[in-house]
Amino acid sequence: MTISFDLTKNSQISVEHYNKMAREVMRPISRKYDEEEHALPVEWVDHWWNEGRKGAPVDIAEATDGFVTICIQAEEICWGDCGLYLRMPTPALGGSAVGAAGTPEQQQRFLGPFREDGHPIWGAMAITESSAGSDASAIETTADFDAETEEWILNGTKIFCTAGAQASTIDGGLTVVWATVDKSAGRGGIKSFVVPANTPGMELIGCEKKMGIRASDTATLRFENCRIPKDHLLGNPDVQKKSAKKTGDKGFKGAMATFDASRPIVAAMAVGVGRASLDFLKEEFERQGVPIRYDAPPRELTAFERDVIEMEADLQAARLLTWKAAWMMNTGKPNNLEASMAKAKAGLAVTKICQKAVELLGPVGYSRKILVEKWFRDAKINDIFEGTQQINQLIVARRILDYPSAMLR
Amino acid sequence: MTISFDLTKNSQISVEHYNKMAREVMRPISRKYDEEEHALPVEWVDHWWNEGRKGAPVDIAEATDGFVTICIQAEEICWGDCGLYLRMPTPALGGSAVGAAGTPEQQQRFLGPFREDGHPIWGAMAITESSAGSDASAIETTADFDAETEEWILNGTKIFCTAGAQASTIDGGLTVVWATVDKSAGRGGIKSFVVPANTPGMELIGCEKKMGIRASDTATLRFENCRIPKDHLLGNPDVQKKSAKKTGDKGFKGAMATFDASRPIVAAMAVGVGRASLDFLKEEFERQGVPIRYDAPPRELTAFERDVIEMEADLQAARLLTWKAAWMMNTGKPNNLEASMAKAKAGLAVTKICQKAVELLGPVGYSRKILVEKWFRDAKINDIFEGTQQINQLIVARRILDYPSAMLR
Amino acid sequence: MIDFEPSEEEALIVETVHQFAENEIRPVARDCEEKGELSSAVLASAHELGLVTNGIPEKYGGGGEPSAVLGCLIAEELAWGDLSTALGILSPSLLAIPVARLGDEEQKARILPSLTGTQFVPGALAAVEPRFDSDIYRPQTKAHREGDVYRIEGVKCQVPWLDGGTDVLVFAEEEGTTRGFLVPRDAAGLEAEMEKNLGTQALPLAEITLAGVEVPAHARLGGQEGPGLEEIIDRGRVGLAACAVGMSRAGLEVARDYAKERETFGAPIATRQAIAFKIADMAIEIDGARLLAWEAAYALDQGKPAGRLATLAYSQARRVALKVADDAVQIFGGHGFIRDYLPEMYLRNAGGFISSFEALTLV
Amino acid sequence: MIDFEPSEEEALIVETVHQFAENEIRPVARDCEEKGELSSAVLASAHELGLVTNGIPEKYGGGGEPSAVLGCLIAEELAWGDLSTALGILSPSLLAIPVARLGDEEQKARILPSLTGTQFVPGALAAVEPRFDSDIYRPQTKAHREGDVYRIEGVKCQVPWLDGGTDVLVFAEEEGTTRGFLVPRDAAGLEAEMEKNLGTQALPLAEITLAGVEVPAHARLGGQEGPGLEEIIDRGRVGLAACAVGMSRAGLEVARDYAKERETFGAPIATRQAIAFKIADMAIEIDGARLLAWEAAYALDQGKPAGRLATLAYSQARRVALKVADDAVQIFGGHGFIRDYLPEMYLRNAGGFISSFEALTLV
Repeated sequence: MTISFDLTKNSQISVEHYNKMAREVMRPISRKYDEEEHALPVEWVDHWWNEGRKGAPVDIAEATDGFVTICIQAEEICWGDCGLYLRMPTPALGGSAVGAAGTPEQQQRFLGPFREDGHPIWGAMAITESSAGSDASAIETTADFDAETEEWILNGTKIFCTAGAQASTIDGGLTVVWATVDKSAGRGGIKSFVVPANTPGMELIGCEKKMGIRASDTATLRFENCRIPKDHLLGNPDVQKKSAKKTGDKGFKGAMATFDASRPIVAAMAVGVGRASLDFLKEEFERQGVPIRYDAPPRELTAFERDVIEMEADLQAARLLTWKAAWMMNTGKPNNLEASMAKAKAGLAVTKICQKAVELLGPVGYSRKILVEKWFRDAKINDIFEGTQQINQLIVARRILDYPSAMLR
Repeated sequence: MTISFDLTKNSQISVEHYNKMAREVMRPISRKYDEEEHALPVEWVDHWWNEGRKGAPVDIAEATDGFVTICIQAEEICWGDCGLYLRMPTPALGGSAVGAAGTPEQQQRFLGPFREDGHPIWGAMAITESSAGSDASAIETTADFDAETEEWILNGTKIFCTAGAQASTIDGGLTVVWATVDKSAGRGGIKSFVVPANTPGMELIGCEKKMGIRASDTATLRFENCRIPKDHLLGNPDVQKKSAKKTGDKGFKGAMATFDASRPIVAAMAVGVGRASLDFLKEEFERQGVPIRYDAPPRELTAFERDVIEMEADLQAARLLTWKAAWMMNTGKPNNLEASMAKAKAGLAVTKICQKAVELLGPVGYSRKILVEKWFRDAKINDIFEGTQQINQLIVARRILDYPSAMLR
Repeated sequence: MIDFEPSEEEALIVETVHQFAENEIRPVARDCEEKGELSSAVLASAHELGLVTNGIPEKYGGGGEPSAVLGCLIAEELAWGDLSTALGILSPSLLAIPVARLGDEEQKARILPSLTGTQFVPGALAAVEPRFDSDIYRPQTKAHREGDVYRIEGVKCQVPWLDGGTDVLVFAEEEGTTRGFLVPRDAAGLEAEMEKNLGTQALPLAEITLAGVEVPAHARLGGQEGPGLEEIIDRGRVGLAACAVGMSRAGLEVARDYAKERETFGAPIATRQAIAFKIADMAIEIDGARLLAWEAAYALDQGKPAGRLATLAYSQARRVALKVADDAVQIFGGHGFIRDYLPEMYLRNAGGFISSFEALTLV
Repeated sequence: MIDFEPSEEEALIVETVHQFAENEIRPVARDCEEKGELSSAVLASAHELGLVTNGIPEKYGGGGEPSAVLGCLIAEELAWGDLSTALGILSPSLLAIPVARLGDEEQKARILPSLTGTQFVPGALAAVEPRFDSDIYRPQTKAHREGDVYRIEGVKCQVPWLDGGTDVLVFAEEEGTTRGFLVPRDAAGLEAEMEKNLGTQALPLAEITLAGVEVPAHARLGGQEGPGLEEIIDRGRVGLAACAVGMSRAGLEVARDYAKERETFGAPIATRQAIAFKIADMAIEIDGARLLAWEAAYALDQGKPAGRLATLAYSQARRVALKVADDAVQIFGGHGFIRDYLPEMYLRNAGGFISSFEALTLV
């Protein structure tokens, strides 16, 4: 092993593959599904289901960059359209949760259908509650075990479920719901459950009207005596109410660990949006005869040029932090710190880059004629979801200071 | 009354008077007393004592801008040299404390000498302790009352006493010491005491070696069974240990209120330092044929120009906030919020302005051949003393949120 | 003498406008934004308050000598209610102030009384151009004298385009100098296309194309000897700074209230320093920007050169508008991204302040 | 394949240099700064570690092919110990790298072996000029060919001026192109005046005036066909970025330790979000800047165009250096202003990063 910034051949193939898809399939419909909020982007859904999910034409005998390649894929697709990315028929975060907490049998059972033929299906994760926000341990949705029927009974309301509309209503889809089996056990009582689409008792209340990523369905789901089989609890099937306290918050911590895997991807999404803005900006300047001089004399350096150089540096720093957090997963190193660093940096840097792009383009940037204003709106979610800027700073600070969470809130 | 940004004739006279003094008396010795750390700047001390303290040749029959004029004076003198300003033979913060908490008799007794002939004398305030920092309520210096001799006995060590070396060792000077008469009473036990120069038991331990304002003596003073007469306790002379709890923290709050008067002045000092940098920068650019275009076409605006425009805007915002906080004192309005706003803004803005000036001047800015690097060093103290940036943000936040200090720390 | 207190008369007006903003504007603000149109009832109601006549001499039915300081106070309160609505309500000033200050007698007599009738009549100013380097001082729109007429060629954007028949004041370059031309909306060769933008979606803005539009020679603002338009541009910058301050104040207030209400880990998020310090910064920066706007307005009122101060105020206010709106969204967390709450609208509107709003209202 | 892990050999070197920085450099850092001179014992000791030979081919007694990535790793650790000392220790590279990469045979044979002897021998590069618009790419110092000699006129500043007899590599413009010239320190017409600066006071820097200095034609780096110096400038920018990262890391660490120790209101200040978040930001920005420096260094090692990446790394690192140092001072509060603690030194040194350090070390 030695320091290297060369992508493998396979990663380069992925870049080209997904960038082409972004340019040819996504960009042409980007504005349309921003305007038609919540409408199902059928062109894109079908394309992904029929073609996209096959993956890039990589040579499986050759080396890959592992999780870094997944970040590259997310960056390229979100360079195309971040909202559409979130509307792809995939297991999404629900899949991450099943992958992280489910048994091999559960993984096969729940995720298998996403690899099969048939109509497109979606996965989602339901964590947030209106009174809990980033404080996942304050979850109030309950899961009670009915020993007679051997079923879990879910009650509660979840908000901000990305892809929740499709996942809850299209047969074959699934939603992973976080609920407590014992409130008195605190974090230890929190478990995750797989709820198949159209399970009675799960109701799609509606989707949020959002500033950006309007192609994405951000759903509110209500669970009212929603019954699911015992073996839909992810992980050890014998967990019941009584044992919650004994198991401690291992389950919760395990669930939180899925964020260590998802945050680099979310960071890569942010980088994709930021790069979209920056690429457009530089191309527009070039078209207008204002190329960026990386070595302009100090007294001649324009404010535009310096802004672009700083934007590029910030974007690249965010990208490299993201790749580093992903690369650590390849090597099996714990990346909790690095994942939060990447997410915090990317969320903030990309929000600022997209805001700056609007500023530098003047009235053109403000107009809906081009997509820069859309990226301004889309970018901001990256500084909010999967842990706000503040939450990620907290995690980083705790790690650097070696403080438990009780010491720093 | 109506909104007006016109200085009175008298303020204009003050501006010219103190600016001339700054240019002709202070600037020529500015570098010298930066290099000769702690040396007494005799030229300046004598000038102030013999000429400066007479004040500007204003027409006392005409209107003034009240406290705003005092801010203007501080700005002009600190435009000259902020370190020398702090070394002036005046009652300084000790005077503010006597003015705010002392009885009329005490004010006459302690401050009178500063208006008389004789050799130059200094006043100082001693609050900070090494373990207390910005947390004034954690003061550990004690004041015990000896009923037999009717004396207060001070014990403790104070750091960061501006002008403390002169104030404690030149006969006629005074140091106002904050000490607790009853630790169990918390803030309620904290009182302020006037200790004349050379009082036995008060020892000058030394002066700090500092990044900037090196002409200023930042002293450490030790009090070891330092006895002062009963009537050197500022305010009600009957306060004794037993009554501390009863009086609550009124005395402490009163003492803290002196900051409402001093913070605008400290903010004005900051503005003076910042303006020194900005003036130099603009004059240098002008000399080099690079004038600032306030309406340059966006694609031609240089990074220099935009920086200077933003620096000017920040400086002027800081100045106006400062004047507003001072003006409120003229009209008797409580200005606790505004004083902290001005201090927070000025401390931060001016630090950044002076840093930016070094940056924009390149190697010239880094060199000790000119004073810009000195202002970089001097400026930073403004973001620290009289309440750090963080303390002032806390005060502002508590006011805006209407939270008591216990809610927000 | 330095004084930061509005006169009693001004304070009374501020109070009235604030009540109006609170009771009539704010309640419909979100709805207008979603529908993409202003409330005509609110416009009419605002007209009754007589907010525009500030800029129009009594002779023409106005309120006498204009005061840019008062203009700032009014704009701040209106924008506190809603930015789009404020810009709509104040649009008559886009015509009234230039004509009253720089117009010749014929222009004043023709235009000013039409703005002070019983009905709300909007104004329109075409200053910005749809280019990334749009430069209000140096338009690419050209006016060329041909005998008794001017022929105008160019494209303008972000032109307020409320229902009404008043002329549009178009900034165009005539032999190296920027001039204003009063162009009828139905002039041959003038085409308007309604814009869709990042924010201020309730405010009707148009991109107008002037393809060989002909206007008579006396359509030039101020006639043959009309002065330049620098002062008008300064008034636009100060006006926008005041609006930015007003919107930012609203952002601070909603963020403050939310932060005090919203609890995590058993305490309101306002008790966390990261949130509380953001709120403190917002308050400090808003007040600083407000004072800069006032100072520039005061210079205008005193007839002193205000260009530098207007630039400082505008430069500061646009940065503050973005920072405050962004912080408000961040304080709202996930809800900051949702259109049921106000911060996301403030953030989108802030995109206008940083990019292009320079001549959308005048004080 | 993307990989962020130094090789085992590199890791070993990093560990060795870190121990050296911790045990020998850091303990004398403050003292050197106050005295205004480097420790010659530390320089000699560093020389024994063989840190410079990285840039010198084996043929001339060096360590073989230079690696800019390894140069970054070493520079970071040294600057973590102390910036002035790091720049002193690495000064031979200012001569070694340009001569090894661009020099002709005669120049290599004359200069390189002198740097790899048993004694520490410093190098000197004169790239920056004492003007506010100093532009390393476009020096105002001019070299003019007159028969067999070049006549050089100009003023340079921030030239490392440690005791030693090596030539100074002077950047000067020759017919529109920036070239390097090897100028003996005792050349007639060359005068050096020691500088006093805001920071890095232990590092001897000189302002040198070249008044009609004559050097033989073969003193031009690379002889008649010598290439341009862009790559050298890139190596300077990356080297400084690595130093900025090292110093910033030190700043983070002292601030972190202080924040955990210092209590107010009954709790360590590190438990306050305002402080904790500053520390988090420092960590994030430092790691980001480090990776940018590595990436640019990697491009140099691969022989790819590195100009843009070097600019990005340098642009980011200088901002980070200032922000981290300023935050460290702020976290220390009053003690941050006192010369008994390290942050004030870091802040003054940061003034060099933001203003002028561009060619004080090469990787």
